[in-house]
Amino acid sequence: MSDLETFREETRSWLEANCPAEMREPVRDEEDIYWGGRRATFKSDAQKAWFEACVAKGYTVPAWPKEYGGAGLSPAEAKVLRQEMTRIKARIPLSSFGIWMLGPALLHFGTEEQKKHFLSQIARGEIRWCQGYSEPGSGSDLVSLQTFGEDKGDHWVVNGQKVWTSYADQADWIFCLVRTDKENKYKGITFMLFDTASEGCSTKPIKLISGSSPFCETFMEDVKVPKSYGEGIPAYVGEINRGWDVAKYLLGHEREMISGADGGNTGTVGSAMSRHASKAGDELDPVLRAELAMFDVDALAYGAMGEKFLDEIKVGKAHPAQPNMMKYAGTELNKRRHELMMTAGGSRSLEWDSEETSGGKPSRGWLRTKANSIEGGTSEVMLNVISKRILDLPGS
Amino acid sequence: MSDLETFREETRSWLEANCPAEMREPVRDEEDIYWGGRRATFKSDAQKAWFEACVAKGYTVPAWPKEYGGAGLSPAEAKVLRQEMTRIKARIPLSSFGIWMLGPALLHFGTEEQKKHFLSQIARGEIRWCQGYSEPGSGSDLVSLQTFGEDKGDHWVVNGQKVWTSYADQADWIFCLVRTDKENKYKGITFMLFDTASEGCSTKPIKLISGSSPFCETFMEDVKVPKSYGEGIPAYVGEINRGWDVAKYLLGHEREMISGADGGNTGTVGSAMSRHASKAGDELDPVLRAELAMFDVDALAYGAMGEKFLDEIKVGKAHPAQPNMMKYAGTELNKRRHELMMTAGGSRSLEWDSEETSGGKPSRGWLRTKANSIEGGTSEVMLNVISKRILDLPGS
Amino acid sequence: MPLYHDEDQAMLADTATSFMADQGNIKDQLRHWRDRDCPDGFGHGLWKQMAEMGFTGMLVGEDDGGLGMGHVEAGIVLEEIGRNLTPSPFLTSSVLAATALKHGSNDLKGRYLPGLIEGDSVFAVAIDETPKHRPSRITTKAEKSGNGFKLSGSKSFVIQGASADMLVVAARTSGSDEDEDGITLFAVPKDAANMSHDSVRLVDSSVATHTKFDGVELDGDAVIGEVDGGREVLNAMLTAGRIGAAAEGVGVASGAMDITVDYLKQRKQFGKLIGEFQALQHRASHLYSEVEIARAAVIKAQQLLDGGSEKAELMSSVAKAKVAKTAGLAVKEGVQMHGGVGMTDEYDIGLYMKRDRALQEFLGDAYFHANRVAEMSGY
Amino acid sequence: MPLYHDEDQAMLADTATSFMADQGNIKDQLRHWRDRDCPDGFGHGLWKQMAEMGFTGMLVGEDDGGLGMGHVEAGIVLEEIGRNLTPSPFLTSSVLAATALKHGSNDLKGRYLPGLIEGDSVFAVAIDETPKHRPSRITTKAEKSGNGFKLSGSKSFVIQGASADMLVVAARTSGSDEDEDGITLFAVPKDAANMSHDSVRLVDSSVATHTKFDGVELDGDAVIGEVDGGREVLNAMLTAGRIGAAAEGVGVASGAMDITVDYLKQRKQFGKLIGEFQALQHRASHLYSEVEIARAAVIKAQQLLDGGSEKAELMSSVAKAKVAKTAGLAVKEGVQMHGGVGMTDEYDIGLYMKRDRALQEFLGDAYFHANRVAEMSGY
Repeated sequence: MSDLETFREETRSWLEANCPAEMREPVRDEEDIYWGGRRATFKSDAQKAWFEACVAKGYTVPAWPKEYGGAGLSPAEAKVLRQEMTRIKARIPLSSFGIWMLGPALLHFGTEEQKKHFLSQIARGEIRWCQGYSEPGSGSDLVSLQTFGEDKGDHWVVNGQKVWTSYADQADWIFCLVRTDKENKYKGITFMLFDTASEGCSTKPIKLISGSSPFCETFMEDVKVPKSYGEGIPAYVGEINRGWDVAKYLLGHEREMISGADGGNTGTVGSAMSRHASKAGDELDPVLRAELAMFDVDALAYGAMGEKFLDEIKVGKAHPAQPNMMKYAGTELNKRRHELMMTAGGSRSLEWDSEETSGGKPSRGWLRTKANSIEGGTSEVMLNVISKRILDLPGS
Repeated sequence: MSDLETFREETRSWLEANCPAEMREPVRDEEDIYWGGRRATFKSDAQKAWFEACVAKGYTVPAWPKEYGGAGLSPAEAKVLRQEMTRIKARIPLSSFGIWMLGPALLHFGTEEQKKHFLSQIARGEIRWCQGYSEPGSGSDLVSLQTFGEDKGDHWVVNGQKVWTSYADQADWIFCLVRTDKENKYKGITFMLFDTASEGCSTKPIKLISGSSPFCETFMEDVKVPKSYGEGIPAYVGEINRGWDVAKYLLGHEREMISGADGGNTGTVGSAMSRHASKAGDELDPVLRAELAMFDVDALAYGAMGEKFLDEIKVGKAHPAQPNMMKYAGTELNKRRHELMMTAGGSRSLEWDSEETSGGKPSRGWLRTKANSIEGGTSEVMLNVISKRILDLPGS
Repeated sequence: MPLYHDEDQAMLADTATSFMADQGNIKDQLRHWRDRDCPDGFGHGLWKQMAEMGFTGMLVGEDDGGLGMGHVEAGIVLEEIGRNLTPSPFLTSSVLAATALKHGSNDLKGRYLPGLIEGDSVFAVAIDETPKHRPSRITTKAEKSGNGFKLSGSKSFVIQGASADMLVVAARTSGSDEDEDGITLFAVPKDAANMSHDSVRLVDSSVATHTKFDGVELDGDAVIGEVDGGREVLNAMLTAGRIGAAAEGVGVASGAMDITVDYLKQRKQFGKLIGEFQALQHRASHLYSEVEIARAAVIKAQQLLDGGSEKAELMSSVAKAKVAKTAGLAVKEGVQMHGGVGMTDEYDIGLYMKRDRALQEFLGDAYFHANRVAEMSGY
Repeated sequence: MPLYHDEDQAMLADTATSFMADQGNIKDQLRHWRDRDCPDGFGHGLWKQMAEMGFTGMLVGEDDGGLGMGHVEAGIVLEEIGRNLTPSPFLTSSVLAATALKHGSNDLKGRYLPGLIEGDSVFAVAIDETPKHRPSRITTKAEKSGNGFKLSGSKSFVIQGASADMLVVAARTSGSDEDEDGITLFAVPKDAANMSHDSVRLVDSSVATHTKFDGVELDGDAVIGEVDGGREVLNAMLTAGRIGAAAEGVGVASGAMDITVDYLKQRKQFGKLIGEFQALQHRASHLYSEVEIARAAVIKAQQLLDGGSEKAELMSSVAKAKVAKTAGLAVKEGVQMHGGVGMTDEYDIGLYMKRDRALQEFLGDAYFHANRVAEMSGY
């Protein structure tokens, strides 16, 4: 038996012993997801047990080195673990922007002490992080951000406002882009880390057209951010004034995640909607049926594209800007999908909070998709990038 | 009886007496159209008789003043004449860019002597004109034209090349935009008139993707153009170096003509294509049928728009830039119409020169429509104009 | 008749524009009632004001105390309702139910029209039985019972059903589900026994009902038009309602476009107003073109209907389909061009998207009507 | 299997790319034969060269003297054919007819395959009977006659029918017009008596025939596969052909896109390269995205077919439909972005538009295949 097969067997038994049955049920609502942090509570004993078993094993961040709270798994081992968890439908033990966003940035740019300090906290779910990138005035034009940190020697005094800070109202710390040099657009931003409980820092949830949301506005009024949290633990990632490099690195990371996720998003709609109509004692209108058929062609073709993209990514064959294309096409397709589902669902799908629609799932879901082509880079920005980096069209 | 009713009765009798039965048949090919000019021949005695009767009556240009060869009809009378000619399906006695393009320019900008001289020639079909606007390097950017007329005191020496000079190979004279001041982009162009038989002037037909075409390239190599053709008859319209004003005036005129024509272009396709399929022993594919239905909705809606636009134009209610919208929407719709007709016609409509397709009418017609959104201002230019003049969006 | 408003109509348009902007605007009506979770989904005060303006009874004949105006005029009010997203019973009461009541007995007219004209009554229409509009199939049954009828079945997507003083209900009195004949329209009063409403709030904050008729006893004089001959009345009502919904949709499309174009002139990105970006300019100009065409289709349909032309039905479907596609484009482009803030409840563009969605669905969507255009064109 | 070319396939792609660019380019093939009004519509010399490259028999099994390659490989050649608009019998002979002959007797194989492999023979397929592709309905009749059959009826859109040494003809041997069963495929030799061709030049300068069978006598051994069981062979041939046509279509789309993007980098208007205009940039980028997706659909369909998956048929329709829409977009955008010169015969973009049109139609257009996707998905 190969090492990997041994590992698979061990993993299976470990999961069998440590993943409670309740943690193999599909996630039903927000409470079923454990985000950690200072204010976190467990929904159930099972959730707690599963989380703690994973922390002990390093399985909240299996591919991170052991010294930072991970399990130090090789890529091949990590894949086996993912496969085995998927097989038994195990829930993710800890959801966290620390794991998805800050972690990769620290692993790439952080100092040794910084990694030990912050990554371990993240792995153990002690600190819940949120992201402070966008501002009301910036948007697609992220680098135009205005939040300013005035240099006061051993600390900055930060003033400004961030938007789209997901779960900021429940987070403990924020990783935040702050302008520290007004003269230098790209080389005047610092990627800071600070406690959202700091004096002068406040948050306000954003209500979306689809209803309540995890998004917040975060306000900083004379927030004092020390430059260091101890020996070898700077309060920023990378260098001062070079935070844009970190941000760009993370944006690429994020776009790939989004497009990769959409790669799996191949759902056709015609056949489900036809059954849906039958159930309601009706049948598909012929012109609507045609529209669904044309959509399904596009969805199935995009499904093949997702597969091809992931295959090519693995071996480095994909154009480096290809994630932009995937993000553009995938999100536009998903918006069309929900438009058609709303149409095929008829008046029932218009209901906003009825029991029959589980509280307006179709309509709220439909509205939510409209953000797909805005967040993580608008469709317009994606098209700009394709023009420039793939088609090599002249800049205007 | 009102004067107008009297006029209608007179017109009816006159048409009855003067318009031969043959001239009430639909136009079948190019030869059925009489363009006049030095090299013109009549296809039949009927064509000749009808043309000569109209010239005598001033009905080749009914709304022009009598002293320029017209009939001096009022707008109301001209409308009655049009109605009565349409009623008996009378052919147009004389087709001419002189009537449609140069005439309006001369009427607006010409000197008295110039009008008498050139307009009468046009009205009598003696001179066939062609238009020299576009150049290979210019296109949408007409004002960048390079054809240059060097001032030699009493004449210019013109060098350059024009494209899209319709029927230039059959025309006698050309009205031509020539740069006469290289320093001044807009105020450095002269609207010249000269004989295409002049030494150094030659033409070459352009073969289009749809087959042979009326379009030509026209080359000017040291063509000598005198500044005057006699007392009070300058060889240019308007002022020297102010030809751009004349061109703009005519472009507006042309765009209105094109959009107005498209206003009548409301043809739906579904029902004809369904009959077409039945005849071939087939029926419409359901998805194609749906596509035709969606098109027909757009076509019928555009038909209403055409009607509304013409009604509003008449009373000055239409936005002055509205012809651009009509041109954009009408030409794009017409391209879609022909795409669908090709699709619905199937392999038969692919035939390029078969008898059954009257020499490839469907496919050649389809290809020809692709120029609709290019000639007379591209769709892109139309959209630019709407942005600027109607939506008042900031210039980039 | 030229395809633009005559002088009287232009004056009415001015009046309606300022009235709706002042009284029916988003802040004071839609957001106001929505944020209070109003069970009617609209304000009775505004309805009363609309009566004072003469709007509520504009389609009612002069003999019956109304203004005897036409669908061009009703459309003028509806376009402003659309532009301001004004929640109101105008479309269902003053257009659909009023059209049905034209075919009613004098007794019925006398019972219901004064309340409408005064803005004291609200009417609803109960047509749909499946989530998709399919009026060719009516299965709700009205069986003879004594001097009257007994109504059984259920209807859905009854806008303002629970707030209505009277519901126009299409029921089958003979024949089978898909039969053209055998339909009868009834005016069912609010307090009819054995009628129950299940109210649901819709995405656009309007309130509709699933309404059950569990042996509702109706007098013979509740019949609108002829027994078994209701298809004609139903069709007349639907054609008027679709043209009305299309007019409202043009208002929604225009309103969404206008605030979006305004936003393009204010928002800066990459050191430029985003309205300077040619890609957005072209999309906005295309949208403008579509909105103009949709508006033309609507006024054409209105004039044909007012002129009693048999082409009105075809054009009603053209207008409804064209407007649905156009308003759909307007709100999608609107949210996208607003970017992140377009997703927030704070900005109005999302409200346009929600209203458009409900309006698209009401009385048949673009696909339904495109199919009807094909059928009426013989293919 | 990963959805990209393996090493051997990548090598083949390099070979095919340079061979077609050198030998099959527009100037030397399409324009050359077109301007000479060539009655075949393609060059036999190139066909012979393609044989020398091993292309003509690539799908023929090794036992039968071919290379025993798959549809991914055939698609590689076809994409280059598409990119260069190369007129050639490859799709009909080496893909469609070769697939049919896989089901033929050894005798048939022996008679026809060597000529194909050597590039000496050309085959055509005769399927369509109406101007639209409708293979579910076959009315051309083959009646038993002695040891063989007598063929009566007519076919159209037979590409290179008059140039072909053999025609694969789908005919009805039993049942009625729409029956699934009762179809038989025949290999009809060039010189069969009572077969007549009416050749027509098509928009893309290819030549097709309306072919009449006026009691064509065929031996029993002209049958490909089983008598009355030809539907399966026909379907196999159609699936292979559609995937092949889709691969060629991706080449057409890519070729049109590439020359258009190049033009955007050269042409100046208003003092700028037109490729600097954001509206054109976004349209070009959208087109790029569609072409990439179409190519993915095609390679997926090829791999499924080569792997013997039952999903290949669904994916063949997805690929054909997606490519038709995409290539259609590519040529339309191509001509428009070229502006006036795009309308002239001097530039190549119009030739792409013409080829795309014929290819879209061949073996079913986007609507036909979208409908099939719906049917196969059970709605």
